[in-house]
Amino acid sequence: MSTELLLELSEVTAGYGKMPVLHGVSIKCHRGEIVTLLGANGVGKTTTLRTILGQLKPRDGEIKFNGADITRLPPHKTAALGVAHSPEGRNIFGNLTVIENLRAGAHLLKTRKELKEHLDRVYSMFPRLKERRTQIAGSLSGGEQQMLAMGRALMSNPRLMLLDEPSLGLAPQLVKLVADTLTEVNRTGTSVLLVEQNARLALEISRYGYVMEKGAIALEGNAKELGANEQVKKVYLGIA
Amino acid sequence: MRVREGFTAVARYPIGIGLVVLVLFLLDRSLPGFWLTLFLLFGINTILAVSLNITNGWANLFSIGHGGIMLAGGYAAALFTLPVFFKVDIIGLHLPGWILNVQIPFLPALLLGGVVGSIVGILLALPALRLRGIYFILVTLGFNLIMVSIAENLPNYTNGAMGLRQFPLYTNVWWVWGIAFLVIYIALRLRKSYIGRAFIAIGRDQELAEHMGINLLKYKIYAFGLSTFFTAIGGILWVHLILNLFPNAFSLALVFHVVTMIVIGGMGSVSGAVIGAAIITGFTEVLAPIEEGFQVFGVQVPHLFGLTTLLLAVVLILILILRPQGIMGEGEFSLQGLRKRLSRSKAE
Amino acid sequence: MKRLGFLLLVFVMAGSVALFGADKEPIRIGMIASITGDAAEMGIEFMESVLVAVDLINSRGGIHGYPLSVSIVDGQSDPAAFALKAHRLIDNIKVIAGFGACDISFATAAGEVFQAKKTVFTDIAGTTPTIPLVGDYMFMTPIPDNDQGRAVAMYINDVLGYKKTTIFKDIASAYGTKLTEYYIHFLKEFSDDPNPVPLVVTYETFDEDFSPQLTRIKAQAEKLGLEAIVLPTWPRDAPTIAVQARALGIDLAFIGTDGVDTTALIDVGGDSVEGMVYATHYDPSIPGQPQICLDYVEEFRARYDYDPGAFGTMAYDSLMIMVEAVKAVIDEKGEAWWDSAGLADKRTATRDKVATMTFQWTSQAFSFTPEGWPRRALVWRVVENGERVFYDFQSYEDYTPEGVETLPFK
Amino acid sequence: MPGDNNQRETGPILKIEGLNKSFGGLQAVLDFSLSLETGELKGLIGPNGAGKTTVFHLITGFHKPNSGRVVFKGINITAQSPNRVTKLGIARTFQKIRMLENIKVIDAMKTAFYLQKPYNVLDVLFQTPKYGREERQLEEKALEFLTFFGIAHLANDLGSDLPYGLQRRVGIARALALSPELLLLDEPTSGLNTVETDELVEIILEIKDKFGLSIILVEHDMRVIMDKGICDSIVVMHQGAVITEGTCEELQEDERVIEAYLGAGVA
Amino acid sequence: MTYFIQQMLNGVCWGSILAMLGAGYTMTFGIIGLVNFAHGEIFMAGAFAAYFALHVAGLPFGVAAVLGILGAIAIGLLVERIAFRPVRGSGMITLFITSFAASIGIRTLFVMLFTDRAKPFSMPAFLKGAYLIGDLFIFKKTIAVVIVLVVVGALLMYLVKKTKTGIAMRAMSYDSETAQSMGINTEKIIIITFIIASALAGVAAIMWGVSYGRIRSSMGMMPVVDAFIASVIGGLGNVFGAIVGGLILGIGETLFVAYLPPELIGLRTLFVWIVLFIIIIVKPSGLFRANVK
Repeated sequence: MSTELLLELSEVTAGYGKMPVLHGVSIKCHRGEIVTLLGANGVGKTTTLRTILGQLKPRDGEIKFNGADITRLPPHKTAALGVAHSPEGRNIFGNLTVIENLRAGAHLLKTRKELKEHLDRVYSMFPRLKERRTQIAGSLSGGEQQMLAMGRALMSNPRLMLLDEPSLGLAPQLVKLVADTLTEVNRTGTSVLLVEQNARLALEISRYGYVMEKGAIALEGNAKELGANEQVKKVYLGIA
Repeated sequence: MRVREGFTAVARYPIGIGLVVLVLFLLDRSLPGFWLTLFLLFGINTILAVSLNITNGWANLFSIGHGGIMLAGGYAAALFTLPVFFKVDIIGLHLPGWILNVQIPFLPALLLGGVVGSIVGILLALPALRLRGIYFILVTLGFNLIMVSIAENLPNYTNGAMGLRQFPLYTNVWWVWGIAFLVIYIALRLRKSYIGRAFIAIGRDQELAEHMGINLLKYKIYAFGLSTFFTAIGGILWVHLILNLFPNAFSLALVFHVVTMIVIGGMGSVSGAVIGAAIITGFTEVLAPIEEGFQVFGVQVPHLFGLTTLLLAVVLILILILRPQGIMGEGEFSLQGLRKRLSRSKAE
Repeated sequence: MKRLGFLLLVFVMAGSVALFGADKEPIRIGMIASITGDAAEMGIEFMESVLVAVDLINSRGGIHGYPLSVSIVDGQSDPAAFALKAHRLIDNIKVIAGFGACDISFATAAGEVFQAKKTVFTDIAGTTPTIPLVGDYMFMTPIPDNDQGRAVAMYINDVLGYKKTTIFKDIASAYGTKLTEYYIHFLKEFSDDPNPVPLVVTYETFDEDFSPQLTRIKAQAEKLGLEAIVLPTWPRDAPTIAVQARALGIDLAFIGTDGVDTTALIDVGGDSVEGMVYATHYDPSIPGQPQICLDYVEEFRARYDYDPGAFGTMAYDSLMIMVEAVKAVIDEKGEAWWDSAGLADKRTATRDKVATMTFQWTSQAFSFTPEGWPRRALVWRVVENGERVFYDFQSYEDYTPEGVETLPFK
Repeated sequence: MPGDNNQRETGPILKIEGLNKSFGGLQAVLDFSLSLETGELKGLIGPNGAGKTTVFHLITGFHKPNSGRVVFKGINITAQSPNRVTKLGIARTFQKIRMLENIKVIDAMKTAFYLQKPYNVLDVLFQTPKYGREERQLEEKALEFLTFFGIAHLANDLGSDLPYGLQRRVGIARALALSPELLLLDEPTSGLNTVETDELVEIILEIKDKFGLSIILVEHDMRVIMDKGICDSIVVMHQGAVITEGTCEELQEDERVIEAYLGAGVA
Repeated sequence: MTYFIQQMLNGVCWGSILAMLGAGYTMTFGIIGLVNFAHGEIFMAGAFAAYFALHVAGLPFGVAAVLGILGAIAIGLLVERIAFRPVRGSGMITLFITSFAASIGIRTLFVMLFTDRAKPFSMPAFLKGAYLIGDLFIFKKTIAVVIVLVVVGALLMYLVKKTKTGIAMRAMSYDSETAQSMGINTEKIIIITFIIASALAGVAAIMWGVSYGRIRSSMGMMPVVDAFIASVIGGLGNVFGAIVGGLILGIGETLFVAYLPPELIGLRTLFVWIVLFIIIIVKPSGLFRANVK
């Protein structure tokens, strides 16, 4: 596995209006890795992702992607560098059909050939989407919407995929599908920064993990080690 | 400018009332016709702006249909204040005798018109209150156009496009500013009571207001009823100042002017509405000589009609860009506040 | 602000340098017209016309050597603005007399103020006969709707010989509504036919598409035996109606009233209005005109490159009424009186002259009835080869025959 | 007391039975039942998207349930409008803080005293002594609340200008101003740092005793729920349904709870 | 029957203009939630540009039409730059007021510069005349207007449904933030939307000129309200809906005039609003599903 640094957050501080959320978050993600960001609700995981994307301007700190400083880049430019996002709650375009959603995700692709290629790739990962390609996305089931959100993010053939709570509200067999797909995606060369509540799932498929608490990184380490760490449990359940 | 303090004083000290009355008396006696008329229009605009502020500024029910209310109130009162001979002999309206053959004094006509305005306003509001945002605006806009259209198409009752004239000149400083001060007073008083606070809460955060136990529908109707009552009265005062009433008099342009007043003054502020009314009323008149052409050093600058309107549009856009909260924001003018600010600046 | 400054600069440079040699106090007259807003179309022609006429008078030495100064103010198509500006003319600019407006709503808004201040006011283009009811200081220059309705009905029935006509009624305009009513009333009186206007179609000011109404006319034309379409409209509407009617293959004759007499008739109407006969107030070729009027028309053409229509000449007439009345006052009382007299006296004296004298400098000689209506002839013009040319003439006596009630209903 | 004249039942202050709510295809709340004794502080926890806030919405009538019953003090308040529910004595705070824009803290508090309506319109318009007295009293009472929450010195600041932690306090003070018997707190400590959280927890416990409140507390911060052990009992929700109820100690050992939070994994 | 078809044709002609205007409305609303009251002035500016090209510069009709569309685009972009961009994001009411102010400002400026007189807009020779089928007049200009509507409408639908830009627009109208994270440059999309909406207004202006033969400085004032209603009827944000809404209003208004007693024709304005009120009360989202949330 390569150890080339792909994404690096150093001491990032950010918040919404009066509300500070992140207090100096540092995260590293290497090329070809799946890195997990764990933590209970409301500790700032989603905010971290939004800050990386540029939807939220950090107050302090630096974000580097692939060697370039992206700290204050607007989201569409960050995306153009190869960062894709599958947001929490999926945020699929409910007024568009499945295929149009996927095409919106492929906005950055230049040629039709590329489009076709990636479309085929996504369809092969999620055959369900192919079946429903002309259906209005708003009418899909929760699981299908999650597939669509992931497929949409994958359409731009990103170097890094930010994945926010993919298993939220999904039935166990779908959770498994999501996990398998993630491994598959990672195998084909896309790095993943995974935000997940389902800590067990996340730590099973990732190499490295961070645990957040109240807007800061409380713990980090190899996934295997974290999985065995009782601290994680404390962060989640407030028990020792 | 003496709005709030003046009023708290008025409520408490007869001296305050006496002073205001004296000032009005002197103005009434000394102002030449043009300035008096301007002063009266300022007063009427104040009534309109302050009452529009109740819905548009406080309760966030952004209506641009208040022209239709003025029209309804105006016609309702007009049919009773017109001299009988005009109604019967000159234009020959087809009205029931109890309207046709009476001419009533101004006060009952004002009350009548106000009530009619209120009723029409609430009738408009009932279905419209379910709508939000642009749909509400659209329905009120349509209401304004429809009222004009109805007035034009019922010549037997409204004399259609030929309009009504021969009104007695009832409008004067006492009526206009009496009612203007009353509206300001009521608005300021309500703002400092649970009623006004409920209006504002609804305007800011409807959901939260509901969770404070406020009955949304009831208070929206209160806001609309109160606002339209005084708007209609403003319309009646207008009619009895200009001395004619034509369906297209209360068009969107007029409503736009009033909206401009509260936007410039600061949506939600009573003193802002008064300041806005003063600015907009004065604006075109102060700048009128510029657009009418003038001489500078012997060179005749020719007329440039439309300049004031153009400038008004530009100023409005600039204000929305540079100071979107308007001159007063949502605060009220107060002597204490002014004193505080002055002493603070002195201290610095 | 930069752009505004630039605009002003351009206008300053283009502006004429008006320097009066005379040391006499200028005679101030005020005009209120809607130069912006919904009714700007007519207001602008008023203004153009008055600017020409004022220059003409001043180049001829003013009124007995007193320069004439006409203050033009913009009523913004808003009755309240009219009232306010009327106050300004009277109180601040201190005019001797005023004229202006274009519809009854504006005319009476301004007129009430002038009446209250006992200053004479002449309405330029509001034709509703009740306008002079405002009071004894209020007069109107155009032929009122009752007279015009009668004259047009008479002319169509007697001279043009159309038995069945249809009419376009603009319900949003007092002019369109009232004229239509009078026309129908009088036509019934003159015609043998009990129903000479079997179809009245209505529209509203600002409508642009008249094809539904025209299609309706076309469908019924034959059945009803229609011969002509009468168009008592604002200037913008008649030519559009004509164009759309011709396009629909309607070959009925068009008959217009004084509202259609502007350059837009030809500009917009083109071939479609060819042969259209319409009533108006003026034509350069009517006999017995004063030289000053002919000069005015020539100057107007030279300056603006089109003929003054009904609106231009009515503004000119209104101004000339005032000029002549003031001149008559000075003639009668002498310059010394004029220089020393108070404003109120001058205003009253001017009003008295306006009410009683016969005007000679106006486009045709006329005087006012006690009600304040003009006794003036109606001119008929026709569109021929894309020009508005003289067609016929109906004198006041012609269209006010004995035994016909003048104002048949209210 | 306004409200339905349903026959009073004795027993718990709030009783929820078989509440169901779905949005589109999503079952947000599934057969939710709960019983709250007077003076009880009950925690409502669960991972993200478990439906906790929706339960609050259903209690206050902001959403109408598809089925089920909410009974408060023996009165059936199912699907009543929020203003009526509030009148009966249920107040809530919001997860996403809601400050009335551009309104001073003191005025926001006075707005929250809406329900008291101690004078009528005529008192307002004629500035009767009663109005002055009552309005002064409202102000005093508002200040009293603010003092209690330690923010009296900020009374004349705009609510939206306050630091986040203090806004939370205003939110709770505002809810208390409605003089409720039942207080629904929706993540009161979210966005607060450790010190602020501790302070707020103290305050919550204090007001509970002082005003004799019954409280349902939705909370994400497990430390608040578990470490402090402030809840009399805790209801755990997962995917819209109640999975268990018990005390901290019981729950900490409950594998279902751990699974709900930490996930089952895929192995 | 001939009468009915003839009136339908009249209605289609008027409706097409409303449809073009309404489609532009709906697009700007969909993208930035703006009800652009100045749309009527953009439309008017297009008509003036074409008029000057045609009558003052004497250019051929085709060139004039293109210049008209470009003129509309120019004013549209100007309005976007001075009146909307600085206040973007400050709420619907602010946007509404600035657009109203922009509308009044531009209209007044045009009245100052060119007066409010009606100006001729002559149609080119190839659009003059009509085909006669029995008593039925089928105007070449009506055919042209319908062809333009169908072609432009189809192009628009293609653009919105099939192209990358169109999908980006619709994605943005649904969720601007998420769209941005797909690499969609929302600033660019807003500009493109304004260009397209203004171009549609330009097309409507040419249609108008050809159909009614006159233009004025204040011509944008009234149709803009009707067009707005058309877009609401069709579901604000839905281009196809706006076109259908425009046709419904156009044909409805015409038939109202065609069949009602003459004395009631004046209530034509009412018809529009009655339709609107019914739609808003019965189906507030409009006849077609809106593209916006």
